[in-house]
Amino acid sequence: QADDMRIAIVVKALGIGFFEAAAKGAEEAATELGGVEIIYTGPTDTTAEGQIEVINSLIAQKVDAIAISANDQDALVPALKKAMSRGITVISWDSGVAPEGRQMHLNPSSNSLIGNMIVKMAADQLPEGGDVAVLSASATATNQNIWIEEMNKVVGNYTGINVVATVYGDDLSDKSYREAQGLMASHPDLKAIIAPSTVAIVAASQAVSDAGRAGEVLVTGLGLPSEMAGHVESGASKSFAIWNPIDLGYAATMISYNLAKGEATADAGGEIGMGRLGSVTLSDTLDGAMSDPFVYDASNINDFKDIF
Amino acid sequence: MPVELSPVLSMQGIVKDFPGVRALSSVSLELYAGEVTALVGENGAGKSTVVKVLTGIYQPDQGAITVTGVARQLTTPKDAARAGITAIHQETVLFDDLSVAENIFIGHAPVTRLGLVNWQKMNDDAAALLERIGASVNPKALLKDLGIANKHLVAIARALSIDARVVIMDEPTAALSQKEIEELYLLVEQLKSDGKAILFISHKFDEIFRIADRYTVFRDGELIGDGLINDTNSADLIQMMVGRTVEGVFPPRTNDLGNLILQVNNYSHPTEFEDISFSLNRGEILGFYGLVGAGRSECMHALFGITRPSAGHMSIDGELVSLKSPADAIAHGLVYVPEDRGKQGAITALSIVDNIALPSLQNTSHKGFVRMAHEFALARKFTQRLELKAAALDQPVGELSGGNQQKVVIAKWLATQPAIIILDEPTKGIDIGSKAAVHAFMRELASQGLAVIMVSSEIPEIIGMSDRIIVMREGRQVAEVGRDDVTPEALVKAAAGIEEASVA
Amino acid sequence: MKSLTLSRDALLALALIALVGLVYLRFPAFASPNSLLGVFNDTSILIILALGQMAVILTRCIDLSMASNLALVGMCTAMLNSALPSIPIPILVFLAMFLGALLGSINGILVWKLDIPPIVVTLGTLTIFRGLIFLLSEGQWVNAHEMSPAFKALPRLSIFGIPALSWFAILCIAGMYVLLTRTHYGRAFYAVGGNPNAAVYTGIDVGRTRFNAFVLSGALSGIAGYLWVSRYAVAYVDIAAGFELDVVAACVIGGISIAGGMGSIGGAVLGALFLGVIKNALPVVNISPFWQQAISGAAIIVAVIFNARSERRLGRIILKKAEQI
Amino acid sequence: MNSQYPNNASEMPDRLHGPLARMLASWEFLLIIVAVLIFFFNTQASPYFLDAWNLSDATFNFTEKAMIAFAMALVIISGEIDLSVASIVALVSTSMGFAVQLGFDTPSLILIAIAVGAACGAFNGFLVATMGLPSIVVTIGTLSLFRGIAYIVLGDKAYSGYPDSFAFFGQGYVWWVITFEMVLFMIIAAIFYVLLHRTSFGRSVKAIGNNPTAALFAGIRVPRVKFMLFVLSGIMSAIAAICLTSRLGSTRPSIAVGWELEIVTMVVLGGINILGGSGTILGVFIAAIVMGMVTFGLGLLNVPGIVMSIFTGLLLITVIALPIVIRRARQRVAN
Ligand SMILES: Nc1ncnc2c1ncn2[C@@H]1O[C@H](COP(=O)(O)OP(=O)(O)OP(=O)(O)O)[C@@H](O)[C@H]1O
Ligand SMILES: Nc1ncnc2c1ncn2[C@@H]1O[C@H](COP(=O)(O)OP(=O)(O)OP(=O)(O)O)[C@@H](O)[C@H]1O
Ligand SMILES: [Mg+2]
Ligand SMILES: [Mg+2]
Repeated sequence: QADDMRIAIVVKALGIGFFEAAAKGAEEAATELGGVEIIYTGPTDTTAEGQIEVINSLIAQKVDAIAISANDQDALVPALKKAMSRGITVISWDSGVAPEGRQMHLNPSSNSLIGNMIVKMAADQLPEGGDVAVLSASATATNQNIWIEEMNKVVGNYTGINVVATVYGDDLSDKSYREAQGLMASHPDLKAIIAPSTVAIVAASQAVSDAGRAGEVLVTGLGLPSEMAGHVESGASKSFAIWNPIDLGYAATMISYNLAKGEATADAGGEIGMGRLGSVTLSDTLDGAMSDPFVYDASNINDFKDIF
Repeated sequence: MPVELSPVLSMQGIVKDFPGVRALSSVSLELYAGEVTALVGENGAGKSTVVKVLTGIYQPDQGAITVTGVARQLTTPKDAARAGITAIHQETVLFDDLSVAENIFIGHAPVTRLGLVNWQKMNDDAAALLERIGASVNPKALLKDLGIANKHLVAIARALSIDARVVIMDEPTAALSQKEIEELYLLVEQLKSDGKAILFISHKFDEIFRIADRYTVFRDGELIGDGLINDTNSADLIQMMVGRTVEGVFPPRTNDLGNLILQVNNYSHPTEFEDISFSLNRGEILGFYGLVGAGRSECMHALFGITRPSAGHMSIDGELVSLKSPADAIAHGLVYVPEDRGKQGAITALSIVDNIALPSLQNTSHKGFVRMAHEFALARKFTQRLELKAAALDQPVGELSGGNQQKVVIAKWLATQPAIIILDEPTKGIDIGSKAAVHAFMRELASQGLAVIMVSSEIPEIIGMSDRIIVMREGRQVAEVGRDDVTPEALVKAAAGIEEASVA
Repeated sequence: MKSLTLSRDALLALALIALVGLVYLRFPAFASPNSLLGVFNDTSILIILALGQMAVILTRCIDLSMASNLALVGMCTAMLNSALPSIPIPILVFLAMFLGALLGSINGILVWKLDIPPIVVTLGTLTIFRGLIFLLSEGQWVNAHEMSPAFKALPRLSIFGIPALSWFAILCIAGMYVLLTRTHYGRAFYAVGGNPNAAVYTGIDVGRTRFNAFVLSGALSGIAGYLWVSRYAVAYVDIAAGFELDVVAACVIGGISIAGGMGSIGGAVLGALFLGVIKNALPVVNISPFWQQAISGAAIIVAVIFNARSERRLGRIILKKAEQI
Repeated sequence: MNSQYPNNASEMPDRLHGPLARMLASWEFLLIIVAVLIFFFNTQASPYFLDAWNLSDATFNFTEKAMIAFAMALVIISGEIDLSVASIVALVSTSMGFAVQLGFDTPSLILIAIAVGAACGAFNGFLVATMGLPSIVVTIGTLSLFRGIAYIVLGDKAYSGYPDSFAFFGQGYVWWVITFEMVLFMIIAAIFYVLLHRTSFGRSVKAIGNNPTAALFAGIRVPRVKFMLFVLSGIMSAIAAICLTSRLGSTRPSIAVGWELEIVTMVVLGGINILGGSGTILGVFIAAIVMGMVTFGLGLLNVPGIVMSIFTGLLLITVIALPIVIRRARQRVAN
């Protein structure tokens, strides 16, 4: 084998723009490090069983490290434990695995910052307050639920903002679209839809435009500039946030490399280097945050829409 | 009287092979305008195969077909229709969920100028056609709402809706009552006078001699002989068909009746039959006569536990029994040989041995596990008795001819060693040679103490075989007569409801 | 029997009205004409697919590959549009239909020429088509801003106050009605499904008729493919995944006999609308989305039981007495 | 006499062909050839394939599905189909998770699982066998219903915290690389082999699949047999659910989604006639291994699952089509 280290980047499902961008970052890290082969893989639908099959074949290939964005925080634990027992470095990133199934978890940002950001973006556009609703991905997505929880903690700080419903689009565009329609129908005074999922935010924007209510019902949340550019232009969405997925893939690769090489260990309070991004400090539950979420709006979206 | 002309249709040197069987080996057949040619032969002789070759359903492996002197390739049923050949097939080939008119015209329905189906004209044409054959059927009615006789008339109307030179009828009277058969004969006369060439397939010699002008005999896929009906007699025909002479008489009863085994009292069903009561002794053959549709089969189904009676009770060997399923009936030694061989009798994809062992699994298996050797022994024993013709015991039943399938079905029931056996139309579609064997066998079973109920629509058979006869009409028991004081006329009258009182 | 079909469709229509009425009690705005038009519009794609599935089921076959066909055609048209935005949309719609028909003809050929059971064929092509989308797109999405405005505008175009998406469905319904009731092609579907054996004897080519049905369902899936991606303005591998079962369910609820040969256009449309109303009503009446699946399941079972009851044949009536009842 | 029929019934042999000829003409023989080819291809394609531990891990790809496939095979042979199996897995897993929250121990969890699986199967069986409804439609309905109930119970939550002893079913090893699941799979295969091919129950199933009316007339209690088959299918789904839940250590309502079509594919690939009436357990056994090897081999090459599905789809169609094409070609040559 030409490369002396193989790092597997396992994603929730192949073909999602966000993860494709992360894969670019991983390749960037591999080039920088030299002698690293990236195996970018994942199931084609967002299921835990699919990821387990992928993990099993990675174990069989005796890769050096697995960095995974999990579809289910519990179900992957036995498979990942097995990987660790065969000497493979395992970390999770983006969407986490329960602590016993990984050495550390890399949050793209801190959950409380994200939770705050998604409601703040809505509140900034609604000085007088009003009804807002949450359109999430699948009801089982770990990270979505944590952000919504964090958001609900701080929503009281924004006067007049009133969360009237939380619905699930299952990361399917047709279902998300229909749920968004349902929200507008059942809450005539709805002022904003907060969609902390890249699929849901696109579908919600489309539903709002189709209903002829662009600008009236604001869509915000977490989305990719490439997918949202059109909707910012149409006015359905004024602003949305996301961390840089390229950086995230880059950081996950760097951390995996350092752990697998033995150049760092995952201990509470310890630091692990992330190349050009500095280093991450681990909490008691062995997770750390990469950086703040970044807000995109009409002023900067054109700079990013062709990148990811 | 027919004039010697060149044939309308002629087949020469036709060969048709099926896996393992040569169904037709170089047969020839000629049909003449205005004449009825009877095609006769034992079961599996290849009669239906000829029909299918002529209607484009099967392609012959060799041979030529000429229609009015022109050589024709009949590769699809459409080709056959275009060549002027139409057929009433042995099986009903109609659509239950479509209307009568559509059943008659499907495939060649009249269209409007836009090429869309013209329902109005189709219904009108259908009405005209039905009137011509004397059927009072609403062309808009759904086929499934018709009785069997009317369905048959629809099949005939369909055959006539194609303006054909050649009309083929494959056992058209097998499922018809005497009255409808008479009407069919009239229609055949009419077609003859219209100058059609008719091929008529039948196992019934009386009707062959009544309506046919010519005959052709097949045996084992080969042409044995043909000629004018006036130059032959039934003994010669049978000789040609079977290759030997056949006893035309029914085997006489030699045994004495045993004790009472089955007693049925006031069996009734909400819609199908009412108040059926009779008794049956060991060693007795009890005939059930009636026109088709009289409800005999339904009554037998109830005795066998397939449907539940709404009133009445039955006892076997003096013990009151309530049969909830055929499995119960078999456990009590009562079995039923159904009349619909294809649907109810044989499992055509399974082998002969599997079919025969099926109702006897209790006996051939051990604690739920099957024992193949026992099954083969059982199958061999009973197929030999019935002189089954097959390549091997593991041959699928579907590959056998109709008559041989019937033998497998009978064998399968005898293998359960029953005390009472109900045979529903046991010789329907069976050739004359096998028929005699079945009759002899029935008699032998009776003399061994088996109680037999035989449902039959054939008067000679019912009179020749039964010790006692029950006549049914419209779901009711209308007469019971002993063997010695029965006449064919009395049976027909009772069955048709003429002078009911004088017969009873 | 004509009256029986009618009454079954009528009963289904009544059930549908009752369902809407129920939602109305909790949320009156749902029953407003605009909202109902919205439901019809939202169900249009399901209706189009159900019509295609109906043709296939009539011939005693089943097409499980419709949703994959839709997704593959959807992805192709979306990619084509983003690569060559100058292709006029009507031509693109025609191409979508043609491509769908082509995919359908693969099913049809396998069923016709090789006699492979339809459920096996379409189970195979279900996965193959889906995989092809991945190979074709390399897993990438086609996003809203990559599609031309005209591409996205067509289904939303309002004609007489009704979106073009709904018009597509209405056109398909009308076309199928003429095809099934007034042409030899359509009547052959009924004949082949009702009694394939008899169809052979009447000179109908059973295999070719089934082939036709698959091509038809493919063409309708193709149209639905374009409509789907343009309506939701996104195309990716998993669109409409699992939708094939919804389509079969719509037909079943609409009383299309799975044994072939029986069913009406009205049934298929009402069956699709029934599912559409449930889907649209649940979020509106604030029933937890987690109940949706169980409710549609129960609806299917009730519909099956109901249809079986009305289809059940009375036995032959022999007794005169019984005939009079 | 031109036909090959013996003139005399007593000369008729038991069987037309000997055991060897029957084996060579059998579906299983074809499947074995396919299996060997795939095995060989895999050894060439990846250096990691021939490794005891890897092969052992690979069995998880198919053992649970195959357990259900055996029961599905019987259901399909009887002329019915059960599309609700994966949803039964989800509902069983959910009820086990529910029971864990109430503090039940491992043996009771197993009992609860089997009971729930059997109840689901009995519900299907009642609708199909007793009420006489078409199974394909009924089980599309229960497919939604059973998983829907799991969603109602669980919503967006998950159950975990299964007892340690519970982990053995999906993660335990009996000896060296031999997993508990693998052993269970073998035992179940053997039981189903005997059930279908050596018992009168199996014979009844075949008869029903070929012609339910004739089977009824032959004294087979058709509704009862069908009912039992659906219950059996429910129980096998429950057993698979136990293994899967134990392997995942947690329950979500989306567990095993889409398995029904994979299982039907496995069964059909195994030579079970989808129209009912014929097929063997050995065929399903080999087909399960073939599908497991295909997915594992492609997985080692990091081929995405969806591209693998192209292979399974093609495999399904070609393996079914091949004998038909060969038979046609042979006929053409013969003529
Ligand atoms: N599809 C088929 N496959 C194999 N063998 C067949 C097939 N159809 C007919 N045969 C065989 O061809 C021979 C002739 O059958 P055919 O049905 O023509 O007989 P038949 O004269 O009509 O008999 P019957 O009086 O019983 O109707 C029989 O041996 C039969 O087993
Ligand atoms: N209305 C009908 N539609 C379809 N098939 C029918 C109809 N009536 C009778 N048959 C069929 O015709 C055949 C012979 O008639 P059938 O057995 O009905 O008479 P029956 O009243 O049951 O009793 P039997 O004629 O034996 O007295 C059977 O195969 C039967 O299924
Ligand atoms: Mg015949
Ligand atoms: Mg009868």
